[in-house]
Amino acid sequence: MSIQKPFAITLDKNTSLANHTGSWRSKRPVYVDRLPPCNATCPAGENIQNWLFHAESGNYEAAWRSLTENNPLPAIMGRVCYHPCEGACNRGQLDEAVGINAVERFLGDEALKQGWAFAKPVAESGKRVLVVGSGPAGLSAAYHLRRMGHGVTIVEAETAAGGMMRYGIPRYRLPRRVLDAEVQRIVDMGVELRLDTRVDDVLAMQAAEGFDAVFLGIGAGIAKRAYIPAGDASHITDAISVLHEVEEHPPLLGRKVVIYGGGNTAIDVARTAKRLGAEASIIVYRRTRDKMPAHDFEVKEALEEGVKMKWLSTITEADAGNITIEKMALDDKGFPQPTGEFETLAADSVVLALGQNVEQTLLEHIPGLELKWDSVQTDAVMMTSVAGVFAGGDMVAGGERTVTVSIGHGKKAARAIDAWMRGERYQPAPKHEPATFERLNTWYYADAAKTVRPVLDIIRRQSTFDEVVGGLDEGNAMYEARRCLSCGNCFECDNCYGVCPDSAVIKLGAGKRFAFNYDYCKGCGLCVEECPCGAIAVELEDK
Amino acid sequence: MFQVRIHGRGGQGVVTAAEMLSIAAFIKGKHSQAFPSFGSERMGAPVMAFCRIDAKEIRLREPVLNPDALIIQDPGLLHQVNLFEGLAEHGYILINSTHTLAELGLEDYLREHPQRQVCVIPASEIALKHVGRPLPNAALLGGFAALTGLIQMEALQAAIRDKFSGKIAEQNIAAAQAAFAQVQTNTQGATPC
Amino acid sequence: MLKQIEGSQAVAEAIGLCRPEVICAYPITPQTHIVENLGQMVDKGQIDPCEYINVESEFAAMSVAIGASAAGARAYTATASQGLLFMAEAVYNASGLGLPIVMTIGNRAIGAPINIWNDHQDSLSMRDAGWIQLYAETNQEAVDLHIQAFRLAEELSVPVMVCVDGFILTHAYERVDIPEQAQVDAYLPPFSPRQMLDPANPVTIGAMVGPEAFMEVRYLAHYQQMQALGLIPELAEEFQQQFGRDSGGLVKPYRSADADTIVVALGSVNGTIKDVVDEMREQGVSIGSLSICTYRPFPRKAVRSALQHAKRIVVVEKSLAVGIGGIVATDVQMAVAGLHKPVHTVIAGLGGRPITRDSLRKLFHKADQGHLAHLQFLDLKHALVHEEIARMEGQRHSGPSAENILRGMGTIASQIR
Amino acid sequence: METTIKFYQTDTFTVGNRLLSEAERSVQAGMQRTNALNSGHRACQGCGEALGARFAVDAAMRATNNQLVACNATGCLEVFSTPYPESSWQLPWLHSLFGNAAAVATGVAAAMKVKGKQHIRVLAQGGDGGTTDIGFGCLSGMFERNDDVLYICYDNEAYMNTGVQRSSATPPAARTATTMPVGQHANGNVFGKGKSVPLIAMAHEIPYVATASVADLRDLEAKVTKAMSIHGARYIHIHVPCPLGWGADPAHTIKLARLAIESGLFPVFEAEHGEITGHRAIRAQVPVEDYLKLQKRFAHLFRAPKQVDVIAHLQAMADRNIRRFKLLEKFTSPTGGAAA
Repeated sequence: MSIQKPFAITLDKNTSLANHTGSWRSKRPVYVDRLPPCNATCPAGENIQNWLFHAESGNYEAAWRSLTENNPLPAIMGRVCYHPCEGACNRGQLDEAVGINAVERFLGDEALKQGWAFAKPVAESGKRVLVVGSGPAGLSAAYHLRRMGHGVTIVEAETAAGGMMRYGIPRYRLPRRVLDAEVQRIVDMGVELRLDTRVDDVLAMQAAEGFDAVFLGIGAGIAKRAYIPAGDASHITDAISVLHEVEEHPPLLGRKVVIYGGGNTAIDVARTAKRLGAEASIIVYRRTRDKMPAHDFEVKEALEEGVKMKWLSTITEADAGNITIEKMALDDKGFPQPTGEFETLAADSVVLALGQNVEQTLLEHIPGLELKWDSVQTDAVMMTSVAGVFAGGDMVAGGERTVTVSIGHGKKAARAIDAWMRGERYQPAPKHEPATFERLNTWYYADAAKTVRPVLDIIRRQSTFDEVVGGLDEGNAMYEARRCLSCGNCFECDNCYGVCPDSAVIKLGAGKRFAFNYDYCKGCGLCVEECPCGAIAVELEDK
Repeated sequence: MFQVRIHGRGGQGVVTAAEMLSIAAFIKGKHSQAFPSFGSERMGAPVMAFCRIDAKEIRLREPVLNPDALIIQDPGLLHQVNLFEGLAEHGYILINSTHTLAELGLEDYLREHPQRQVCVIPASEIALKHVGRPLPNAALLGGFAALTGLIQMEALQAAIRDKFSGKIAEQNIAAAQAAFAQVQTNTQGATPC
Repeated sequence: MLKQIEGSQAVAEAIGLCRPEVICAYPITPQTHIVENLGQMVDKGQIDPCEYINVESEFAAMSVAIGASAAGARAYTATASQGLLFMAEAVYNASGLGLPIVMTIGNRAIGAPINIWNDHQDSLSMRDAGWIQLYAETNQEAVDLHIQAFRLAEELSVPVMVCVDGFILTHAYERVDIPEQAQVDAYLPPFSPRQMLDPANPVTIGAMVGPEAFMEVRYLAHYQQMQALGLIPELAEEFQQQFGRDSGGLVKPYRSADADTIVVALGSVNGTIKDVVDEMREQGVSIGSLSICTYRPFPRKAVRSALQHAKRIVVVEKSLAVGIGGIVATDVQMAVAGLHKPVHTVIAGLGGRPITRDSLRKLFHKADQGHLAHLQFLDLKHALVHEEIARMEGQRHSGPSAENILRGMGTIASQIR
Repeated sequence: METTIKFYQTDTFTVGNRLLSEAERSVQAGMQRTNALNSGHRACQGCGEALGARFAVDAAMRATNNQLVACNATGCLEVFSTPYPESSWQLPWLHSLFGNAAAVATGVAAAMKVKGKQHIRVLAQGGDGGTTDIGFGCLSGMFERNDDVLYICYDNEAYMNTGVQRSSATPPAARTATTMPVGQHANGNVFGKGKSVPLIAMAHEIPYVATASVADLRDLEAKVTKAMSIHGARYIHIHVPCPLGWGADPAHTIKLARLAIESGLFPVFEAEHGEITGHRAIRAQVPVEDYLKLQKRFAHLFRAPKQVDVIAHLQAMADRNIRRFKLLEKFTSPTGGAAA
């Protein structure tokens, strides 16, 4: 049947496409990528959101590969990272932060379980870099340099690699098989690791072996001491020594141990002492619990295990079998002031956990190396005042001394070294504007509480060095990953595509996101308002 | 052209009577036209129906103003409506009643009218007897056939069967036949029936 | 087949022979018998396939027909009077969309005062609605016009109204020759719509058209309807060849070729007029008549040609354009424009007032003698209206005229005339 | 503990969700969706009706494998989609009049039946004026005959096409061009919401009645899909905010629809054969003020002195809906959607 369409009364389908309603627009939506708070705060510069994205769909290998673009030690980080990302997570304002750290550990463990290896570099650059120290900074630098095709040699004074991860973090937080496996995976990329090799004159070694650049990552392994009047019989030691000794033979601390300090190391020692059989493991700290530098969850775990706390106290004297402490009171400004009130406490040993300094020998052999106090001063891309010498980790001035920060230093330094060796200066990519909570339309996210990680029973926690916090199973990990809001970056929820009254959003296909059809977009802003993750911005039309 | 006007009340089959009359004429090859007095059809209200019969096509659409025959189905109308208006001189008058003309008060009025043209029959009673209900139309048409000779009984029977079916048709035919016989008997006696 | 049947039944049988696919039924006197009969025919399977839909109003009846027709079904409905006015919006819409719906109008007056009897005010109120309007003179013609109407509507994609006088025709038992199905099938092919709602070929029907094209759309509607002036005589001619009857066409002159006075009318009253014409011709009066069968499109040339030799024209119409007079007469006047002939408007038969031979005879004699007024109302009860006018002038705002008139007449339940 | 593996970060609240299986995805998320109402139409920026219409018709298109015809009442949707010489429709579409869409659809359905093409289904659609007011007679007739038509009312709560005049779907206190907040209309519309066509439809005991909103696409699609699986008369009443008529930011169209649901002012429920069979539970109840404040049509209530009584009246309406339709009770809707 042939249709004879009456003039004007009957129209052909789709003819309205000739009417370009885009001309109505006074402002236009544009797709943007914003920096999610997790990524922004990750000292290792992980693209957390991206690896969560892969984990959401159960593609754990892709997630792990995304994760290890920035951090080669996920199984370690999934255990020891203090996860500032979770503190910044926008979901925290909705219900609870996404358990990023738990998912990271799951991925790290999954990689070990599945035996996923790092890819070897596609091509060798012919350049060689000397890395001093096999702590997190050194390993990270070595890993990233190797990925770029450079030859890497790590020198380590100790008999095993890992630095503070091995000699500062107790096994119940980081099982050594995990550490060993993740170190080995880096070595397997073709990184040379020389153990039991102490280097004092690094420039000489560089010259002798013809390294193109040097990265220093020797950490801060010298314990800070404080003057405490003490009798000869008193047993005063430091946290670094205790934690180092534990790796080789159990140190003798006695039945009653007092730890002096309020940081994470103090907690580590107190909990270690408990596991070594101490009846009493008491932390003495000058200020209150909320002022403690130690993370609250660690304090909580320590308390659960029977560690005691003496807040607002300083040790004024140590003798055989006991110590004297003075009660403190906080002044108006929150500083502790002595009260003149004293107390005696039984103590077989006192462990000072007052912080660490950088060993100076190596530094003294580098002429012109600029220091700040005991630490090395670097520029924004981790180069010291000496050209071609880069540094990272705990030895570098400024910033927190954590494993995660060190890994970040190693990565940044590796990029800077790579550029430097090509005669360039590393320019980090400009960061996107932040994806703040206000930019989200959280209505779209399903209600979902955070997963609670399994915890070892208390008896075993008090008597063994078994790992305290368990991992997530696959279901939990996927669930947790799916709690991610994908702040600031399109996760292809199709909302913009769906809510456009003018069908002016083009769906480009899975993984390819969307595009605006500005021929028809009237600029109503519905897509912007209804984008759950704040990945659409509004720009004024230039008219 | 022969024109008939039927008076009655709604529900008495006045219109049907006119229609059956027209069908009976049609069956005999005549042109005929039957139509009602176009009222809103309410039970009990006075109604009229008309029928024209002719040998040629009937084009006329006016109501029957000058009937050649009147059929009065309900004598109760005699004193309410001017039933005889326009009746042709020597026109036929067929009244359904158990009473005589005198009893109906028409004796003086119809004194000048040819007596053979006037007939009163108890059509409702005949209908009650044969049909079981006092619907006098078929019986009156039987009487009309006998009185005027304008339609034949067999055509009337066919017309009744056209409008009714089965047992009801046969009962109405019986009533028509009874009335036909009664009128024929009476008119042969040359007395007002 | 010759039958002695009621007009409504005959029309219903004719519709049935046309194989309508969707019938919309809503009761209104005097068309009700038509849709009642059709309902029974559908129930008995005599029209099959067919959807018979009892709608909730005339507006819905035409709307359902619009939907059905746009979807490619042959659609039919019937109405009258208030019903036609209630569907008026849809009546215009059906023609605007070019949907070949056929509708029977059982012509009836329009209130207030409410009146169920015959005149032409209803269909004439829709004369500009874009429908073709055909007026039946007899029930035979009503039957034949419906068969032609479907063919006409579908060939032009224009809806057609067949106007049949309420009661006078719809309720009259008379002789009608009902054609055989095969004859009708040969004359009326299956509906092949000009356009259709079809998922295989989706189109948008019923667009909004602005000042830039509306004039053109309306012009084309006019042009399309004017095509009927050529097609209607052809279809009537073809009908005559196949059915042996002269039915339909544009106009039907009767003894008018040499007549000084020609009476023009629509519909069944032409029968009575012809009887009077015959009577007066026998008396030597030079009179004839012209029945307008196709009123829309108005066959101006045919009317002019039929009237050009007359000395005077008397339009007897069952309608009143309050404030000016005749409706049909106005069109007739246009047809004879420039011929300088008096066109007399006679308003007659409003609300079922019988148009009698007596009255027509007097009227036509008066016309023949040249004494007819330009506008007059046949059988108007002058004394009554004069009395009412006088009373109205005496005291204004005195209530509805209709009630006062009835009071003045004394309430008479059933009058012969 | 939640069921873990089945949890999706946005569940089904967003239009799409890459984590759902193909079968569970919304029509609107698909690259193959019909866009039955295509680009280039002349609806206002942020038009809820344009959005709701594409949602609904696309879903019906999928449910019928594109064997669908639409009949449209006069109104915004008709005017903005088909101004000569441009049509936005991709399906056979017929506009007749303002008040007859339901009857026209009946006619189309009858034609399909008589032509043996019953697989071609019929959709009628109109605004609240064309449905609750002028088209109400035809709608009721279609219901009563149980014709095989799905009628969809896009309710934007006034006559927007003609310039925002009150309809019988206009809520109390709303300012419209015929209920300006002056004189006897000092508080805007005096009456309002006294005529629930969904409940009236239910009184016809037709096979399926539902309300839906552009704020809950899944629910809307599920209802249209379900409606198309049923034969006979069906009615879906979709709440579609109008930025122009409501005096709202065009970007707030869905937000307003959502607040209407979450406040209880627009109850989302479904019914079969006159019995309520499901409702969409409120997720996070909000006071009606949250909804009213975003709209200039209610601005007069918030000018000093604040019309506390009127706002309380509107809150009471919402509360009544919440009680009547059990909106705070979780309910697993038979059609799924976001109710669970």
